[in-house]
Amino acid sequence: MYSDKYSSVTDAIAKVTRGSRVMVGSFGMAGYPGALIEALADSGIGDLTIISNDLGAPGVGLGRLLSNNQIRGLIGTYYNWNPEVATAYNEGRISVKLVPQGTFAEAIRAAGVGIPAFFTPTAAGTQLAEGKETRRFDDRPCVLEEAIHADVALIKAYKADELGNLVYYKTARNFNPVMAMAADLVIAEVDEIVPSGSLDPECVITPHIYVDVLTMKGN
Amino acid sequence: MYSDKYSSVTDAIAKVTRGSRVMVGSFGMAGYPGALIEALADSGIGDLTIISNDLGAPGVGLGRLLSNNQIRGLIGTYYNWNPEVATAYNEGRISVKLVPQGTFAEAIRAAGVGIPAFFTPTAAGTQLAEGKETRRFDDRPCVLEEAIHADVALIKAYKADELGNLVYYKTARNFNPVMAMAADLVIAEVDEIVPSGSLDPECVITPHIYVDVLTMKGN
Amino acid sequence: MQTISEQEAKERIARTIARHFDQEAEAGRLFINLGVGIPTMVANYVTSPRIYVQAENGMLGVGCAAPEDRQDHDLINAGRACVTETPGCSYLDSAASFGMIRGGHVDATVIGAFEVDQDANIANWIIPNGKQLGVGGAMDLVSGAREVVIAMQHLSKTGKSKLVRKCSLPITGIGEADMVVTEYAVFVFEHNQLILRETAPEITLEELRSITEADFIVP
Amino acid sequence: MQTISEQEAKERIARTIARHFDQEAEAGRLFINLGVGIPTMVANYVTSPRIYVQAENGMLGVGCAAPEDRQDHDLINAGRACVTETPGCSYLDSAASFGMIRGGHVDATVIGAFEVDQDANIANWIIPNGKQLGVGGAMDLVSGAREVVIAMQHLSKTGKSKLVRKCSLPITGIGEADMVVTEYAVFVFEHNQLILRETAPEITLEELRSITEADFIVP
Repeated sequence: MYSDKYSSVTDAIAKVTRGSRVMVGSFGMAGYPGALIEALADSGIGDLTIISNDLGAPGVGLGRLLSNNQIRGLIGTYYNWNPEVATAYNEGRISVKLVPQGTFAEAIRAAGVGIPAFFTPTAAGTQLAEGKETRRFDDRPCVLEEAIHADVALIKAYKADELGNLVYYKTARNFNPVMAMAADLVIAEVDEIVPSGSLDPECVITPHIYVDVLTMKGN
Repeated sequence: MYSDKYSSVTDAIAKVTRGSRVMVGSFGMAGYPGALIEALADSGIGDLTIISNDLGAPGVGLGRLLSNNQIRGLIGTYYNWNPEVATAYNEGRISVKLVPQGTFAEAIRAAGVGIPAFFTPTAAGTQLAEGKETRRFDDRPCVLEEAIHADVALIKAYKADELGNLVYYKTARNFNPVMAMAADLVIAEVDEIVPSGSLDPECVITPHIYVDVLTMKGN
Repeated sequence: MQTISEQEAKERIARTIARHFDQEAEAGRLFINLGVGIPTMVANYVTSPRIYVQAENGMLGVGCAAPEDRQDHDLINAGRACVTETPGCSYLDSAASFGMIRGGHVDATVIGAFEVDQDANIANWIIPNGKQLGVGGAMDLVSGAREVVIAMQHLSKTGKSKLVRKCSLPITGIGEADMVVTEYAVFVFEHNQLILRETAPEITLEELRSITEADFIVP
Repeated sequence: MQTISEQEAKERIARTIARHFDQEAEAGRLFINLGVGIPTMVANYVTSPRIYVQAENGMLGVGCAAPEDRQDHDLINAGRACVTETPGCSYLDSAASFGMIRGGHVDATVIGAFEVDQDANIANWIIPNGKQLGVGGAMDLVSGAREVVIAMQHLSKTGKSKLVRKCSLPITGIGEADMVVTEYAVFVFEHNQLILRETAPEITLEELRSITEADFIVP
């Protein structure tokens, strides 16, 4: 199926430049834009800030970017699945900003919907709130968190229509829809492209306004 | 189709008490829980604060509540379709808090997702930001807006399954899904109740966790 | 100075804006939001297939007005007019819809105005005469859309310039106007200056200055 | 004091919590979120059909673990285990899923902990030894869920009480614990006090005090 947004994986990744802030959808290996990540690792583009829930496993998927020394900084929630992250951080090779997972998701959505900052009760009084403004609402301490925006988002969806409307598959949805709203350039890896009008308008999760490039594995 | 959440319209409205803050879904007459509103007007329950985009038309729908003197206060965005609102306000019979429509939607969602307050560029420097904290983000003035919560939400959905999962119909969706998250008691008027498992899990808009009571017109 | 009928004036304004959008859409897809009145008429004149209409009440891909025999009162635009679907359209709740606007994803909004001043301030939400009580999505749209196009007749019903030195009515947004299209001229705001871009054939520059209170630059 | 095998201890903790939830679910539906480890085992022992499991990676209505021949790696829980669907389940993006949690809609979360202190502070996200770098959803869950149930063995691997006077590890949340279930006892926090609710048959109150650092009240 033809789409004017369609691009090869290689051409799509060529739009990522050295020093970019790159969001990547996934939770572990679910909803993971595998072909795009492989191409990004193959490209050797460096000095990246990767914004993702986790960093896969050592040398696998997003983990490859770390093994390749392509990463300058990480913003995310959970790196225990990839112990190389703690090692690189301890050795001063990368910066790491840990964010509670719900705050991370909400801050990415906030960037997408034009909310520069919000208060949340999550993390109040903990180490992760240090240096952040705290204010009471309904007598509950809340932390001011700022939106998280990226230059590029690499996301994984199940189907796209020709226009670029997206639907997802089960728990592969995770961070992908919010990341689709929060980056200047959004590249979606999909399994299939279907004709416009064949996705139910009630069930479109990411409207095509958010999607810049469509790509598919093996193309 | 049986649901343990099912209730008659009359029994459902009996849960609304004098002085309640009541959210009502709709944009004009689209996505409007008509049977619930008629029953609320018939009940004569008073001293209500109605949180809704607009107030329908004079003596029609939500407008009936005003004609009936059931309203103490309004929180909403657009009352030009019902000039009786301005009259009642000018005569000091009701209080009215105007909120920009996008801020209104976001503040209701915020209540639903546990965000007590957020900054938004909308309305900065205008009359509707008077008395509110303003702070610059990326050199843009933004207004601090607080979440809008209600005691009861009266919403309109298209179909429910037996559990109370909801889907909507076209632009009748509007404020209904966010209101479903933002009230202590959520009463949904639906056109049809279908078996559990017959709604596509990818397309459920309001998961049943948010819905307390299901009702249908004419029952 | 030749006079133009009100109908002719409105159509000319709508055509001018449509032509502007057609040109912009040559570079790629264009997402626009159209207010009530003249702005809605713009949809009748755009010819590019790459222009998509967003309605803030919760729809992307709004089609033409619904024929009388195929009206669905749950398929409306923000002016409560019955509309139609286009292939690839989708529905949104109000928070998602205004998130799309506030997040800067909508390329342009066309709105009417009571006054626009030479500092790009817009007054279009209220005339403080006690008869109106509504803001709707006006503030969200002017602060959220990337380009704000004002569609208004040059003079008020009482013959006063609507392009003023300083707004006397409550403003909708500070410095948000990007383009002003009247039946006599097209102006743009650039580097905090109001610049004349086009003049209608039946008016001289001198005549335009005489009916325009605001100072403007002729390049 | 009779010792209990680790496996027996874990099963007992899970059974005790499952019994607690079955009782709570007699009053109506109960929505629970289960952490990794002992908390996940709770699902094996609950019997009420009114208990629904939420997974913060984006699913409501999580079913049992997927049999080995029917695993879908895009259908996982937050511990990355392959799970199944239940009728009426639904999928959520991460912002919506954590909104459900932060908004107080999830009735209970069951989590493990390194330490819980007598002021209901929980430490369960990091041991500052440089080997871990992750918070995941822990902070969101303890601050968002209405009831926070701690499932942990009474003593650490080195034989120290995990119920302490004051947490020595970085805390996950301030005063968020509501119930602590170990293989030897059940405690609840009420009015800022730690209260003993149940004791296992093989332990005397004196023995319990001797292995518990925190002060607790015996009603």
